[in-house]
Parts: sequence; structure tokens; C-alpha cells
Amino acid sequence: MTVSMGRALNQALADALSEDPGVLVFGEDVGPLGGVFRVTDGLTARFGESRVFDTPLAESGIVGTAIGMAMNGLRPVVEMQFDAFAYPAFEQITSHLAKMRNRTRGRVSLPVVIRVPYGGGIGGVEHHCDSSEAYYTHTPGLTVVTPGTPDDAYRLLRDSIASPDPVIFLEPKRRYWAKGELSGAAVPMDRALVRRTGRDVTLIAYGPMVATALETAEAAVEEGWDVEVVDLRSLSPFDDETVCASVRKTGRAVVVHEAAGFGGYGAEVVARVTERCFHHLHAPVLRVTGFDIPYPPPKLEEHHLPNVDRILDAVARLQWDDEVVGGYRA
Amino acid sequence: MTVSMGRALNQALADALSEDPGVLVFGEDVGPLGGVFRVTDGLTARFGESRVFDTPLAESGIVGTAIGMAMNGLRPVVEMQFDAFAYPAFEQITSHLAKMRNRTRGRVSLPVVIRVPYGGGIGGVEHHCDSSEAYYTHTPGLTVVTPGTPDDAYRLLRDSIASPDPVIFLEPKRRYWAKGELSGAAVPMDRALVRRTGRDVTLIAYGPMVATALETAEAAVEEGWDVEVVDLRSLSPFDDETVCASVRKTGRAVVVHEAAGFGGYGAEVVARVTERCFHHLHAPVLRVTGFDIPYPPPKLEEHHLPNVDRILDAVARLQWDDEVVGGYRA
Amino acid sequence: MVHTRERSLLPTEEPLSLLRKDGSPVEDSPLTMPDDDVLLELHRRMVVGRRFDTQATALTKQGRLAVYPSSRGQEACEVGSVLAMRAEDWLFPTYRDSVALVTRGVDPAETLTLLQGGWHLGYDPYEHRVGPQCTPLATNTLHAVGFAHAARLKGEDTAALVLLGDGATSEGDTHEALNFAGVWRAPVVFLVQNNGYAISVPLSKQNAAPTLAHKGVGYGVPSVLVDGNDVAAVYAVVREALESGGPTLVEALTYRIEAHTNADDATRYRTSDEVAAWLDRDPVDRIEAYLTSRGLLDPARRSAVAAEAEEFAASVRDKMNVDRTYDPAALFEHVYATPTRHLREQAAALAEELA
Amino acid sequence: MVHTRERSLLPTEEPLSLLRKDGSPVEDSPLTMPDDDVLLELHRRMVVGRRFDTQATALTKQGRLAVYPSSRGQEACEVGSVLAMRAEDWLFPTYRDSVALVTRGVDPAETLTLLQGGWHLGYDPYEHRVGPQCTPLATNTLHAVGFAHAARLKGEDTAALVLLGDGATSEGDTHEALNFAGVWRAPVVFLVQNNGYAISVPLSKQNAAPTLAHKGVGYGVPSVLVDGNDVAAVYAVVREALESGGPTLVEALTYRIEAHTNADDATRYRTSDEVAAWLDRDPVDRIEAYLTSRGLLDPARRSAVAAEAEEFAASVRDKMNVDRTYDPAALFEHVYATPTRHLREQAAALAEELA
Ligand SMILES: Cc1ncc(C[n+]2csc(CCOP(=O)(O)OP(=O)(O)O)c2C)c(N)n1
Ligand SMILES: Cc1ncc(C[n+]2csc(CCOP(=O)(O)OP(=O)(O)O)c2C)c(N)n1
Ligand SMILES: [Mg+2]
Ligand SMILES: [Mg+2]
Repeated sequence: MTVSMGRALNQALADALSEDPGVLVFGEDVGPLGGVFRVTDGLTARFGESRVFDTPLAESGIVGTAIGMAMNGLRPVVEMQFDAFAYPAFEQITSHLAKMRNRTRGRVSLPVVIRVPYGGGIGGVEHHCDSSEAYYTHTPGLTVVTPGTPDDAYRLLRDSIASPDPVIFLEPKRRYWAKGELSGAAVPMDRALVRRTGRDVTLIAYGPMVATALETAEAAVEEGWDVEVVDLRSLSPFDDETVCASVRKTGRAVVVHEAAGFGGYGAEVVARVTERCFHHLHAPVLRVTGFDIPYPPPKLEEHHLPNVDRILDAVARLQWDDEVVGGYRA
Repeated sequence: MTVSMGRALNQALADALSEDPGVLVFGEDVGPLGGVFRVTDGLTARFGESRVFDTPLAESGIVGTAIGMAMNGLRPVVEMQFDAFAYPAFEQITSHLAKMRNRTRGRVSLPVVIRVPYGGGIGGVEHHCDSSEAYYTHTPGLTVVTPGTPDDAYRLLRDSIASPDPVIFLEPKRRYWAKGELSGAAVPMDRALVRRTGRDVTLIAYGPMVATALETAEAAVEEGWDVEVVDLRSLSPFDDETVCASVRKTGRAVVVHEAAGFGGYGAEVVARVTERCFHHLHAPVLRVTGFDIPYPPPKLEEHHLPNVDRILDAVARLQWDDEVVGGYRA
Repeated sequence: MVHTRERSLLPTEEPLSLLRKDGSPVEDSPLTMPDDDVLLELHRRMVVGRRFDTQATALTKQGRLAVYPSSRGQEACEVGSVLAMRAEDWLFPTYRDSVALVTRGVDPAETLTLLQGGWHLGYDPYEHRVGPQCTPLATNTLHAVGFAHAARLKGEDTAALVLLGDGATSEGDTHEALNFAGVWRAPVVFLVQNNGYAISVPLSKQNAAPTLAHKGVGYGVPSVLVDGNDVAAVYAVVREALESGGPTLVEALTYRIEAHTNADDATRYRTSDEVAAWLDRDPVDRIEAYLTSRGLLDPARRSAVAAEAEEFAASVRDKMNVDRTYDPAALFEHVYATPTRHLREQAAALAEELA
Repeated sequence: MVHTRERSLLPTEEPLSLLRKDGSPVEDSPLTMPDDDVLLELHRRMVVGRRFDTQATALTKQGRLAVYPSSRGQEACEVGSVLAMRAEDWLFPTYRDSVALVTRGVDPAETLTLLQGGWHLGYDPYEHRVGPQCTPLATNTLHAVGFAHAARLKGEDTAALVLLGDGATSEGDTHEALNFAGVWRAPVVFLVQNNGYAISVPLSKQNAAPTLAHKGVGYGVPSVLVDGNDVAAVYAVVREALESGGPTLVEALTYRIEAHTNADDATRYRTSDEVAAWLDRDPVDRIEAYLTSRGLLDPARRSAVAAEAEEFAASVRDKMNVDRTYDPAALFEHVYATPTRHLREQAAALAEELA
């Protein structure tokens, strides 16, 4: 079945609501309106106001009450309307959602999913295009996942709802309308997937950049590079095994994300891949990321976002002419 | 003059208040009580209630009103009582404080300093020992500094108050009582300092870990390692020049911080140092950090915090016997 | 009227007003009717403001604006409150308040910069004493309180007027702002434009108090409920509040006639009957009826105002229809007062890429 | 008494009470005096609770606790509210509410685990229906609302009692929680123990409303002001509120006799006269005087209660004086339901280091 990512998410919510009476969906405008991206379209009509409902406009309130509900045995799936509007909930997420299980020595589970449409590329104005993954991935206790395809949107959301741990579920909003097959195949939630095999260099991407990385790989064929693309899917925990196997094979890697580079998620990827694969690397692992600036206005965002050319450029800088294996240059 | 870091901070506030009538100090308990760490001790008595005052208990309110005051020409210096209690202000910090100058094309400056006592090692209970620097350093528009000595506490705080940009001023609370000289020497706010020179390996540290790194360097002498210690001082912007000069010289480096390693600030240090010094490195840049867990309770924190032994261990893992320069091992 | 100690802490049960729906004056209103020249000016600016608003909505259809949140139907609030401001006062608006901005004198093209997508803000806040149009809900309430308190500390007679919606009253920041304002007795007017909805969410799901004005009670902040489609009443209430020297919470009952933005589909959450009922309470018609009945608005002035509105709209159209280029170097210039070395490097890399 | 439609939205001007300072009964109280056996139990638990509290403070001096926030002087709130709870109700306490916890039946050593520094929490929240003692102020109010609403959705007759301080009422979360509770009509009782200070900050710098109970008005949440040193009144108010099926905001006027914690120096911000005045309004003395005057509390029972308190304190002392070892493996076990590979690696590294 070919569906858009938005529909795949809607289907995942509907299936979870059908199968488990403890699942609730709530947030701002997720009820009759179906969410500003229509991800919850039709769910109130189908499951009723007590399972899918609008809340007062207060993100800390949404997450804080979700915590209370989860303590009382329910499985809330809440929506933050846009990335930057999750920040008012930061304290509840960081000090409670992430820490409750640890604090209580495992006695209190918080199976809460926080859906966050994130990233740019849709001509959105200020505060509507942040890539906030690094704030969450640095917070122990949170699971952070992000789909790059409709198929993963469906299964990662189902897995997130089923997870006993709180999950930050990052939805790449520019891919809501991108279509793909629902395979029905299961993939463990914490595993990365090699989306395209290649011998020369590994592109490590996630969420909105998976499609861009795959495009780059196609474009690279012309340049004579055989590019492998790894889709991380799970940002925390990180699948060292899959990523390092790829990088050890290719000896070169580029990490791609929309978020600002400085202190971004890519830094962790570079750091751990370098630690684990140092002697396999022909060149430092490079990053292609957003600039270290607030997300730009619509008319300028194209300059900020990683694109095929910029990724190809980084690939070109991976010291291809450096034939001395592990060569040392003063 | 030998003073504790706490006194040095107090002095910096007093001097700034004296010199500039636009400087205000406010927050929870910073008035008559002088703050829970007594950093603002005596300031209300000296400068009056309209310049140094207690606010209602609301961190978003404190930062949000500071933003308004700064828009109106004042220079607020606010205190978050402990690291984790700054999270309620996350939205104001991230969406406004960090972005106002950029949003207004430089027309509105926000010279606000947010003082955050951070880190552990003082037997504090939950939520009183977070190392939250990575959240701020990943946010463009913020300057993030942290002193490792009383001398830097004084001058970095003065510079922060004088800065036209918002500064997150992280105070390593376990070092409040550590004493040192006030040198009176000026050092640009955005520069790292080599605290100890050495030939074999660079320890990169900041805030509470500067002292620990220096101790490690002394202990390393016995092991035959000549250790250089770089104190970052400014976490954002990062002083590539000083750090890379050191690493290019030594060829080996370890980054140390208390915060959880995954997605921590150290990842950025590893990533950018590796990018810039790849062919000078004999071994991957390693990290010694807190574990990827919520900060532990007092009775267990010693196991979590980086210490001399753990840093020495990391140094030992820097492939010293690997005599092949830039050697490649499959 | 509202700040005397004797009055109850509670707002009135019925909204204060000066003009009835049909434009006839309310006899026993505790509010003072503004002078005739003020009323005429209020009318003129509402007509111009509405035309501007319609023009902006039209510009979204032509792809000239990224998005536009219309305030059609809310002109009495947008215009009444801004004209009540004194020169020294500051306005802290939201995304919905473009009409308020142009009424305050901000250039319409500069006003629309945010929504056009050219930059996050097009005007100089210090020029017209107007803070940036604020998107994260309720966050501007705290800026207003801080600003007003700073003015007080500096010995300046400046009050702040902050605009927010019914939905925004649910955010923690609104509460913290009201509380700080109450404790500091800061000269701030919180004008809640209760237009019945936060995007699709009706007020009944937002709050269970009899009115939003009741929220002032918990902070010791005097509260007023006003008919938000009665521009004379809004003007009178806001002016008095701004001059009071302390905080006031004003809830203005109004309605947004258009969808939340051009991207919204309002038929999903409200009926056309409801919209029709509010069209029948139109704020422009109301003041027009009153002024006409008083003989202050003759056909000549009416058409002069209409012509001015058309002209204004035409100039907005012209300005916005210009194809602009946007300099990517701007991305790096103002992140910090002095661009850091990292940013200079990134700017150079981008420049090279584009060369 | 408080939930009837006819009553004003506002709390009473004077705090509701059943017993005067001297223990004499208030004749015309709208509250219902608890049964004698309840009163005796309230007394007994207050005496035991206070002794526990003194013991805990003593343990800080011996280095057995990392920190202890005493609730001495607040026993009427701690004990009155908890005994008013039904078995099926849930308590959401703060760091200050250790006496409430032991009153609810939580093992004292488990209660003190957090403050002793052994772990972040020592008890099983599900065993006694007590949430973790919450440190980030006001955040537990939202947990209580969510919990109570979930109970409603599940068709269970469970109410939540959340404890917070005067200072915590200034946080945005308190507002959001009251608002959600109002809109959802969630069965939650917000008990604000107004002890006059948030660490060093007096109420006058925290809020400008006549009372904190006035904050309920803005949410449509019925509000009650009660004498927080009158255990009978606290019991009566909280019990009725818990049974009401909807939200209630209760402000209890009380005082913390000790410093904020053992680490605090209260002489920096309050006078000993002020403390003395409140010592004179002691909640334990008050109920004792009443029970004695009623002939319910004879010297025998009084000394039996005192002996029980001593015994309890001794057992606490014994339990806390045991030298414990803390297994570092615990650090990694419950960060996730199943430790991730990274954490297993880190746990192994630490184990090796310690081997
Ligand atoms: C903190 C935050 N959360 C969510 C949003 C997304 N959002 C934009 S407008 C809106 C509804 C606002 O309703 P209201 O306050 O009544 O103002 P109105 O749009 O009706 O003028 C929402 C939820 C936001 N801008 N900021
Ligand atoms: C969000 C947050 N900010 C700051 C603190 C630090 N802090 C701990 S207790 C306290 C005062 C609390 O006062 P109140 O709510 O009146 O409770 P009390 O201690 O008097 O019982 C403060 C500021 C905190 N725990 N949480
Ligand atoms: Mg609205
Ligand atoms: Mg208190």
C-alpha cells in the first residue's frame, strides 16, 4: 500500500487506539481539526472525545498531565504543534518524563509518546522549523526516534506507543506528503537501516535528510563514488553496530542533519564513530549541517538546509587522493 | 588577593553594579538572603531593593522579564537557583533570549546574564547537580562561559555583564569555595587558556573539571606523561585556535566533563578537533564524562564523576605503543 | 472606574460597552465616551485597517505572503487599543496584530516582512515603540512586564500594552506575567482578544471560569470585561488602564471572521451560522452607525475614508508585489553583536558556494 | 459547603476554622467537626509526625541525612490532609512532606531515602498511592491532574491530593494544572501550604492577591481558605473536597517553624518575634487543648501517644544509623526498561574499575 507519511502516522495511531484501550491521543487541535498537519484526522470521530481530544493551550500542561496519566496506567500519545512549541514543556520532559523510571527504580513506567513535527523546508516562519533533536538525545531516559519513510513512520510510531519508555517521536514535517510503501516488515526500533549499499563512503542521515542522502548517492554515481546510506531511525539509543560496520567498510563518512552543527547530534555521531573506527578512517568524519544560526525565514532557508551539492562537496573533501593508507600529514 | 570563587563572583557583581547604574541583579532569594550560595551576599543592603531584589518563584518569569528590561536599556543579571531549575525558562532562553538580536537584525540587543550554578560533587539531591551546558551551547545566539578559577570567575562575569549579547554563565558549584588569586589581568572572553603546558597529551576541560584535569596532569608525571591542560572558559564560541594548537603539538587529547557523554559538549570538541587535526592525531580523541544516566544520588555520585584515575585511564588508552605514525590497523 | 479600591475584585458580569450592536449609545455606561475627533479617527483607522487586512489575505492567494493570520472582525480591539496608547507607551503584539501595527504607524511592508517570509521582523522596534510580533504564545506578556517595570525603575512614564489571545491565557507565561505585574504593580495592560477560538479549540475547552477576566483576581490585578466589538469602549478602557500606573487585565469579547490563517479550514470546527451572527455584530458597522446617527460621518467623509483605504491597500499591494532578492549574508550578521569566527567562516563558505 | 453553585466564587475573607487558637471550638463554622475517633487519630499522628520530624532534623546533624526540609509547625496540614484521604486516593507530595508520607503509612526509612542521599526515592509509589516527593516546584500539580483525569476516564473513584507551597503557586505549572483541572473537572485537591515563605522570600513578594485561594477564581475552581494550624478544619475541608468529584484549591495558612532546611539560615530573613507568634499558634497544642477540654485526651492516652512517638523516633534512628552500602550497578539498571547496549557497556566499565 502506497501512502504518505502523514497517512502512515494516522494509520499507526488508529491501529494503536483500536488495539489498546489505554492509548489516548491529545494536544492542541488534534481533535475535530485533526491537527494542523492532519495527522490525527478523523480519530476523534472514530474513537470519541474521551480518547482523542483537544487540551488547553499549554505544552507543559500537556506533558505534565500525560505523565500523571501514564502513572495511572494509560499510554498517552501527545502532540506538540511545532518543534519550538515543545520548549515550554522542557522541564516536564527533562526532569520528570526522562527520569521517572530511574528515580523510582523501575517501579513507575512512563509509556508516553511525544510527537514533535520538526525541521524546515516547508516555508514556515520563525519557531516553526527548529530541529531540536540534540536537546532530547542528550537527556538520558528518553528514547528518540525519527522516521525517514512512511514505512518507518508507521512501524516506529507503533513501536514507540508500545514502548515502556518515554519516546520523543520526531516527525520530519517536510516529508509528511512524501509517499512510500508500507511493507509490514518489522525492524527492531533501535536499529539503523542501510538504505543503499555502497563501497566508498557512508552517508549517515535521519528523518528529513534520508531522502536527501539517497538523492546524493544517486548523484554521486556520476562522480564515480559508490555511496552507502545509513538511516539512523533511532537517535537514542544509537546503533553503533550498523553504523560502524558501514564506516569500517567504506573508511569514509559524512553525517548530515538540518540542525545547527555546533553541539548538534552529528557531533556525537562523529565522536563515537571516530572513537570506534579510527584506524579505518581515511579522512575525518565530516558533517553537513545547518549553519550555527537561528532557523532562517522562508526566503532564505534554501541556503541553510543541507542539499545534494553540499553533501557531494563534503564527500569530495574526504581526501580521495590521499593514497597513503592512514597517511599522516604534518 | 586570594578569594574563593563565590567571593570573586560577589565582587564582580558589586563592581558591575557600582560602575553601571543599568545593571540589575534579581532572582529567587538573591536579595536579603544573598542567594543559597551567598553569591549575592550583601548586595541588596549595598545597592538597594530596586537594583538587587527577590522575584516571585518563576524561572520563565525571571528570564522573560529580564528580556523586557534589557529591551528597555537595562542589563539584568539573573540567577537560576540550580541548574535543573533553569528548565522552566527554556522557552524564553531558546526562542527569545538567543534569537532577539538576529530576529531584529541587530536593532534589539539583550545584554542579559543568566547565572546558573551547575554540576555535582556537593552531595546535592536530584535536580541540583545537572550539567546542562550542551542545551545552551547548541543554541545559536547564546554565549556560554564557565570559569574554572576565582580569577576567571571575576573577569568572565565582568565581561559577561559588559557583553552586548546574552550570556549563560555557568558556575561550577563544587568550586565555589575553592580559593585562588585575582590577577587583574585581562583575557579575551572568548579565549581558552593553557593552564599547564605539556608535550604528550592535551586534556581539554572546563568549569569544575579544570582543577581535576590539573590534578591529573600532576599525577601523570609519575606515569611519565607530560600533560597539557587547556581550560576552555568559553564553551560557545569555541576557541579552535588555542585548542587545535595544543592538540597539533601533542597529537593526543582527552576531553573531560561531568555531563553525560552522549550528545554532550565533549562530542563537539571531539568532532571539531578531529576535523581540524586529523592527521596530527595518534589516537582518537577520547572523552571522560559522566555516564549516560540521570545524575546519581549523593551516595553514588563519586562513581559518576570523572576523576583523576579515570582520566589517567583514558590517557593510557591513547595508543602510546603505536609507534607507526598515523598507523593504520585493520 | 476599575481601579478604585471599593470596586469588587471581580470583573462585571456583562461586558462594559459604550455602543450597542446597532450603534446606539449605552446610557448608563461607567465608561467615558471618547471625544468626537477620536471617534472619527477610530473609525477611519478601522476602515483602513480592515482594507489592509483584506489586502494581506489576498496577497497570500497570490503567493506574496507565506501566511497571514487575519484580524478581520477584531478591528475594534486592534485599533481601539492602539489609538488609546500614548506616544511613550510600548506595544507588544502577536502574529495576529498586523492591523494594530499599521495603526501604530509601522510601515505596512515592514509589518508584513515576517509573514512574507523575508525576515523575522521588518521594522525597528524602537522607532514606533512596538516589540516584535510574537509567535510563541504568551511569551510576550513577560517582555511587556519587564519592559514596563524597567521604565518604572528608570523613572519614565511608559506603560506597556500586550496583546494576547484567549488560547494564550492558558500558557504558564501568562500567569507568571500577571503575577509579576501584580507584585511589581507594573504599568502593563494585558489585552486578551477573546475571539472564541485558539485555532480550532473553542473557549469552553480552554477555560472553565465565567470569563477570562476573572484570571486577574488571583494576582491582585484589576480586571475588566469589555465588548471587544465596541471600539469606543475598548479605547476608553485601555486608555484608562494605561494611565492607571499599574497593571490591568482586559478581556475583550470579539470574533475572528476569517479562518485562523489562510492555511486553516475553519469549517472543520465552527458553523457558518456562528460566523453570520458575529458578522451581524460588526465593529466597523457599529461605529459607523453611531457616527452617522450623530451626524459626524457624512457620505463625503465616508467615501474619503474609503478612498484612503483603497489607496493604502494599493500601496501595500505595490510594495509587496515587488520581486525582492534576499542576501544570504544576512543570515550570519546579527546572531551576535560581532560575528564569531565560526560564523565568519560559515558565511565565507556560503558566499563561495554561491559565487 | 464550598461547591454549591450559590456560593461566591471567592474564598471567604477569614480562613475557615473549627478550633480557635486556644482550642475552643468555633460555633458558627460552616465546616463539620470530625468524629471524636478521627480527632484522636489526628492528634496521635501529629504527635508522632512531629517527633519524626525532629528526629529527621537531628539526623542531619549527625550526617545521616544529606538535607532535611522540616515541616514543624505544619503538622495540621501534613496530617489533616492525609488522614482525610480515602484509601483509593493518591497523594502527590513535595520534598517538605515527609510527615505526610509517614502518616500515609510509608516506611520512614523509605521516606527518608531521598534526603539521606541513598536513592532518589525509597518507596513504591503504588504501594501506598503516593507519588515521588517532588523537588521541581509545582511540577507535581500537573501529574496529579493527569492522574485524576485518568482515573475518571477509567471509571475509578480516585481523587488526587497534591501538596504545594506558597512559592510554588507562582510557577506556570500551577496555573496550567489549575486550568486543566477546571476544564476537565478533574477530582484534584490542590492544598497550598502557605507557610509565609519560599525559602527567604515572603509572601508579599510572591503574590499581590488578597489570598492565594483567590487564584482558583480564574479557573472556575472552587477555592477555600482554611486555618492551616487547625487540623480539624484542614481535615474537614480536604475530605469534602476529595469527595466532591471535582477540583478544589485549598489555601491553608500555616508557618514553618524551622529554617527552610537544615542548611538554611532563617535569621537572615525573619525575626524571632515572628516565629514566637506562630509558636503560640501551635497546631498540636490546639487539638490537644480541645481534646483535653472535651475529656477525650486523658493523661494516660497522652503519654501513650508520646511513648509511641518516642518509639517511632527510635526506630527511625535505628534504621537510619545503619551503615549502608550502595551498589553502583543501580546507576544503570532503570534508566530504560531494558538497559541499552551503551549502558551495559558503561556498567561493565565501572564494574571493572571497581573490581
Ligand atoms: C507556545 C506555543 N504553542 C503553540 C503555538 C501554535 N499556535 C499558534 S496560534 C495558536 C492558537 C492561538 O490562539 P489564541 O491565543 O486564542 O490567539 P488567536 O490565534 O485566536 O488570535 C496555536 C496553538 C504557538 N504559536 N506557541
Ligand atoms: C522549579 C524550581 N525552582 C526553584 C527551586 C528551588 N527551591 C527549592 S524550595 C524553594 C522555595 C519553595 O517555597 P514554597 O513553594 O513556599 O515551599 P516551602 O519550601 O515553603 O514548603 C525553592 C526556590 C525548585 N526546587 N524548583
Ligand atoms: Mg483566539
Ligand atoms: Mg512556603
